[in-house]
Amino acid sequence: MNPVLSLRGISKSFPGVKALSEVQLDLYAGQVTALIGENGAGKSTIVKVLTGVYQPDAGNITIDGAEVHFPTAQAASKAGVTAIHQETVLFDELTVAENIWLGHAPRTRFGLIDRRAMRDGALRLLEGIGATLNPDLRLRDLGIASKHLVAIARALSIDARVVIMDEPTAALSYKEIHELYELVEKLKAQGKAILFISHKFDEIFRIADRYTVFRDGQFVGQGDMGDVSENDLVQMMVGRSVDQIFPARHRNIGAPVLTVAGYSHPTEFADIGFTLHRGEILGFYGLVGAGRSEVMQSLFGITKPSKGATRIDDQVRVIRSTSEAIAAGIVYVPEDRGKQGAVKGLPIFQNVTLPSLSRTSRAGFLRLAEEFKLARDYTGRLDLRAASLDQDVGLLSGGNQQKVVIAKWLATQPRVIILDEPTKGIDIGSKAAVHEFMAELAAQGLAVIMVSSEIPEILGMSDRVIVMREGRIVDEVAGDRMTPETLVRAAAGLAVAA
Amino acid sequence: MTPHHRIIPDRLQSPATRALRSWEAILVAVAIAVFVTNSFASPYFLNVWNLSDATFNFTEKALIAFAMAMLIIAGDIDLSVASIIALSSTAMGVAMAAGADTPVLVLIGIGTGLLCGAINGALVAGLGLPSIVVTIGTMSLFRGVAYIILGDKAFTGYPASFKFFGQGYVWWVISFELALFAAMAVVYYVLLHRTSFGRAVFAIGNNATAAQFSGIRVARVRFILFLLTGVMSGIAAVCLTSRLGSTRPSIATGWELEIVTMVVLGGVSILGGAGSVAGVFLAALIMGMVTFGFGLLNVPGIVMSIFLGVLLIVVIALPRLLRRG
Amino acid sequence: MSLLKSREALLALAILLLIGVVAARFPAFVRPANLANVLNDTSPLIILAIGQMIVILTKCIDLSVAANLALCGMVAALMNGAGVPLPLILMGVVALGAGLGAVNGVLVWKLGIPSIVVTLGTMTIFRGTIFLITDGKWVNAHQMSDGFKALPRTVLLGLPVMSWMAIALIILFTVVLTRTALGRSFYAVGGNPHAAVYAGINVGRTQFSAFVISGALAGLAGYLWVARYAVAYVDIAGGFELDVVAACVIGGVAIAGGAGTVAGAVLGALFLGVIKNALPVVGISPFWQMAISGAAIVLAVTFNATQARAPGRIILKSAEAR
Amino acid sequence: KGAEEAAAELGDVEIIYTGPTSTTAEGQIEVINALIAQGVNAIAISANDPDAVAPALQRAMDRGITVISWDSGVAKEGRQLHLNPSSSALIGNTIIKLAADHIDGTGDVAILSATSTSTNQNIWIEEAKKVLPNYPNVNLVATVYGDDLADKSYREAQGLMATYPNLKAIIAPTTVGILAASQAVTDAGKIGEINVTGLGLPSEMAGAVESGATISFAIWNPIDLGYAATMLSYNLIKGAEAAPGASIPMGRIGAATLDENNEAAMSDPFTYDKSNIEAFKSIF
Ligand SMILES: Nc1ncnc2c1ncn2[C@@H]1O[C@H](COP(=O)(O)OP(=O)(O)OP(=O)(O)O)[C@@H](O)[C@H]1O
Ligand SMILES: Nc1ncnc2c1ncn2[C@@H]1O[C@H](COP(=O)(O)OP(=O)(O)OP(=O)(O)O)[C@@H](O)[C@H]1O
Ligand SMILES: [Mg+2]
Ligand SMILES: [Mg+2]
Repeated sequence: MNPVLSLRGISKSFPGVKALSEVQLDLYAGQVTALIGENGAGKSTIVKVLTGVYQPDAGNITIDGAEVHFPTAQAASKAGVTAIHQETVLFDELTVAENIWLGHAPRTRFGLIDRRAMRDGALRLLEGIGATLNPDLRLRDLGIASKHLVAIARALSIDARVVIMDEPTAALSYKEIHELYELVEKLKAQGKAILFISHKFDEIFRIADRYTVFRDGQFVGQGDMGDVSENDLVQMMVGRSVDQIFPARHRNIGAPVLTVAGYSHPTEFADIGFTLHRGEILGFYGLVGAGRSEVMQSLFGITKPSKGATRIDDQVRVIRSTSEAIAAGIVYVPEDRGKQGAVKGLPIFQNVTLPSLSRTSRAGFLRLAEEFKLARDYTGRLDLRAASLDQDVGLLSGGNQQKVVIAKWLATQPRVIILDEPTKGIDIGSKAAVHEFMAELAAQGLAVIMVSSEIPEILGMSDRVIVMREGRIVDEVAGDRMTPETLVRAAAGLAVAA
Repeated sequence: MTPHHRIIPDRLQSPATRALRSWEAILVAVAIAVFVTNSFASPYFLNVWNLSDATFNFTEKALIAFAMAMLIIAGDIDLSVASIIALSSTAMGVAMAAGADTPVLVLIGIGTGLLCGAINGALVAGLGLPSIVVTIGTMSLFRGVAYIILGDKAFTGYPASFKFFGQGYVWWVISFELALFAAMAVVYYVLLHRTSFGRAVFAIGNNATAAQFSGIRVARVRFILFLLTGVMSGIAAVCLTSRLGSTRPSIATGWELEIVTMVVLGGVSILGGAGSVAGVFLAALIMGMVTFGFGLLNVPGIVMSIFLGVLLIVVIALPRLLRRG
Repeated sequence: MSLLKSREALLALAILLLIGVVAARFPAFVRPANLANVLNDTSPLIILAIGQMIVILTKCIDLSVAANLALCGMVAALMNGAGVPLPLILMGVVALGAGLGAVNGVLVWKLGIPSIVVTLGTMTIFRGTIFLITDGKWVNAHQMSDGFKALPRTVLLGLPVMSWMAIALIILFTVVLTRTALGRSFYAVGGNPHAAVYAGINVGRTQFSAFVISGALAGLAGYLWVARYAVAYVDIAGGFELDVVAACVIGGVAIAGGAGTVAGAVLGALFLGVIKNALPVVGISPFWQMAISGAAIVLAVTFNATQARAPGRIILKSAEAR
Repeated sequence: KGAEEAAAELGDVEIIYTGPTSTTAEGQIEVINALIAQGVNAIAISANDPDAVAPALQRAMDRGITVISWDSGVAKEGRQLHLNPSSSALIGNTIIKLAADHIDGTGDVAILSATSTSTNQNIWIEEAKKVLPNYPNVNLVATVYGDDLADKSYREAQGLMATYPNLKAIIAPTTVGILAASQAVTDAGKIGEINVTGLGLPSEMAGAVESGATISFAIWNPIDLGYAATMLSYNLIKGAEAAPGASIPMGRIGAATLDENNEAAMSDPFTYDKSNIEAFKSIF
């Protein structure tokens, strides 16, 4: 059988990064090909090359043996390639229907956009993926999961032979994920060639027929799913076998540091209460959208709670701003690194000292030598990889940016560190480093809160786990009860198993 | 834990190399070129008194440009500055008519600027409105109030001691305005590049959300920046009023755009996050010398403004053209 | 939601209220003839506001519109002086305006210079060019042919042609913006330029088109202006660009791009037009006009911002509903 | 043009004619500074703002430069003498008379001025108001400002017509204003109902006079004004003293006699109407 679409020798560089280096990829009709690789392996980049968003530096794309070029996204969709991108690339001010049809809207006889056809088409597509959404709603009024469904409908609105899905399940709930699986089966039955990108092995083994592995922008191998084991794939991804991922913890839990009681917000969360101790890692689990980030950001002074109190070392503290939180010793490593974490455009050392300026300056006047010293100390401890400390943070890879953000907080010498999805978007190597570092911090007596949606990570790292659902704490799990089943049932609102 | 850390060097380029490759280096070259051209083009150019007179062309605008640069670096803009001058000047006129003395006049001028800055700051930093729109509004509002107060009248007859700010000399050919300009250049250099406040300004301009997440009081910094442009406009109003010896609601019309031009020419990114006081200082000198040079050649003002328009676009476009080779 | 939709309706209400207040003191103000007059008088502002709105939709701003208008107006007057027939003049100024807009557009598109910097520069260049081609001289009424001056003021079905042109452009651009691919791409580019690339829309080229449209409209307005006031000189419509931006802001066009309607921009222009025309009638000193329009801008932007404020995430709702 | 004529006549005079970027006082000061720097012998200025330019001109005088103002004057301390194009009183009287004559001395009239800061306009309006009692049935209802902007003046004229339905005449002592007002009256279809008059240049007013929107208007000879200003400057440089009562020659026009404010008037305004406009419209 000949591939519908195949890529040969594709290279793509960005300033400072070689994202793809002579990679190849084949997609077959009626088959799902999984593309696997660590974060930053170049998966999304190949998607963008395939959809005309990026132009490759070298290499060629052939469809049915004929070479094609995609100078724009429109050219790619005309050639029958459509994609659900990793990021939701939609328009808040336009309606659902307009978002689905933008760029290829049905026309009336006069060449004007046919709004009725657009609306009907949108309804049909949404129905097809099991979504009940009003096509006239403006996108800004939708939640993140609904937006993702719109993105899927948009991809399907193009009558394509090749369908690409870049981590399509990341933002979806359990039920929606299953509907997506059904959809993939349907598309497969229609003979479409599907490229499926995911980090979740269970998912890959469930729906993929073939696999292709990338590592550091290079093609590593491909083959039939039936011929490989999970461990084989991991080995191909990282170039070595990974057996013991989580560090052994030396548990040494001390006195309570942070006590939260009756913490509430008008719309986001209600009645949050817990105690955090010295040397403890407290996990927060929940489905995406359960409101964990919101609680943490509120503890960090970003949003104001409507009710409730926090005590630090038995002292009631009202935290109204991030600077007050930092002064109280609470720091927060945000989930959205690019937007909330790193200040791209500023050099590494200035990022590190940003919250510590009062210590590195005298009477408001900066002392550069002190700044460099502080930055050197903490980035060194985290084993940062960078050319120099006055390099722009924006030029670093995601994992190294995360290290800068963590260094920034450690430099303030906090008592409580909140890590929100600390390993999201980080490759397995860096992930282990972050885990080890967390364990070390706890051992030094810091109190750590870790928000994570990854069950292995939560179970592997936490001393105790709090489960949230729809803005409320639904369970607290410790000791023997710390099993995947307990967490999943609690997070999904199912009856607690005995 | 980790066996050996790689040592990351502090810098790859020495500060001197960096300075040589900077935007300011280009501006210095342009400034020298303009100076030399002018010296050849007009026999009257190289005369200390003439040069001293010429500085009045830009000192008041440059005072505001320093504060505006910080504001633009932080990602905001204030188009109401010229109107603040008009309102401050009018307020001083009212006070003078009521018999106030020079120190009181100065206080009132600066105080009015502060108040206007506070209004802008409250609307932008407090309510979170876009600064460009807010200040287009207050631009009409502030000057409008000046018109309501003054109408077709003018205030004249400022006390003799008040003349010092716009017509007085500190030492030999160094006018008060020139000295103030130089002093403010130093003050703003230190404020922007040598204090944690300045650092916060850069952080906000590059990523306000991340700055807030790093414990910077973003709203407060932005508010203070509006106060600063307000105060500098107030100070400029004192100088200008003193120099003109009178107040009309129409004074300083159109200055806001000249000031923004000066700031952008100085290498401040209009999108925020980058820029330097040295650049603005040099841009002020260049614009002053160009204006004066053309003036000596009796080139009509409007031709001069074409030149500045072209200069603005070319200076911004050139590096972009070169970069793409 | 319904409130958001009725932003234009609220503005229309505010305008009616304003007219009502004026009419209470000066009934003559609401005579159809006078209202038609206000509309006619506001036509150039309306035409420019439509163009500016499109530019702002794409996350840009065009500060050179007034200078473009002045230059095109002057060229129209000079062409007329040279005996060029009127239809050719009309095509000429629209093309010239579009060309000047294209200069802005190219600088924004190809060099990626922020539009505020580009148009700040071209506004002085365009105006300076008028001086260069005329040496600062005026073109006066008697130097213009009667046909040239007559077109905008010829009355058709009770309204002068200038008003009809504005009305036609309102309709044309409402259709363009709501019912054509280009129109929707203006919204897409301003709303989320990053995502627009994924939808196959060339952001720079769309911004370029916006500048060309804004320029062409300024060119047409240039002819109308000069023909109507029967005079052309360097400084005509000086500072008018700010009125145009103000009209858009009052009309609820988001300065950050991606949101706004033709109706809003037109109503914003009418709001300013009514104030301008009402003040002399009501006998309020014209010195109040500036402060009033300034206050209107500040109020409008405050109002629009509080309306548009993101509702915040509602996580608890489903839990409560149970 | 007049200045060049004078220069040619005098032989040893070079004229620099220049203007600022915009019509603001600050712009004019920049020009003054440039002129001082070039060490000119005399500056003859028509001021945008009488007070604001005074300090700069004082500095010019300190550096030995002869400074006179003409047309739109400068505050007394900022110049040696001021040359009015014509006696202010006479202009004030003329514009009222022109308005009154064509409405049979009865009815509402309004004034459309230039900017609220133009000295000359304001003086003429003052003078016009002084002679109003001589026309008991002429009722001055409003003074508005068009800022010498065509559109604003036009709108102000429209406003006047809307506000005062019985308006019989609009007086605009400024070229932009009178043109805009004639246009507004023409567009409103009120030719014959409302007479526009004031000060304007024949070349610009020819159309309005022909259409009948303006029956007659006045102006002095601007060529003579430039000529006279140049002559006065020249004579001051050559040693003539500017003091109250002094008489300084102005070449072919005669001599200027200074009043107690060191002001002089050139000549009487001349009235133009259908009968003579053709002859003058090609001259100025
Ligand atoms: N626009 C860009 N500019 C600079 N570098 C980029 C750009 N896009 C991607 N990169 C870099 O290219 C590399 C490959 O990125 P890519 O997004 O393709 O990874 P990925 O495999 O999709 O990772 P993930 O699993 O996190 O989605 C990374 O090092 C990334 O930082
Ligand atoms: N309606 C929305 N519009 C825009 N962004 C949203 C929306 N809902 C969620 N997000 C963003 O998506 C991201 C992940 O979802 P969210 O934060 O809701 O999950 P959570 O319960 O807070 O915790 P976590 O993601 O850590 O499980 C967050 O960065 C959040 O800001
Ligand atoms: Mg990816
Ligand atoms: Mg979250």
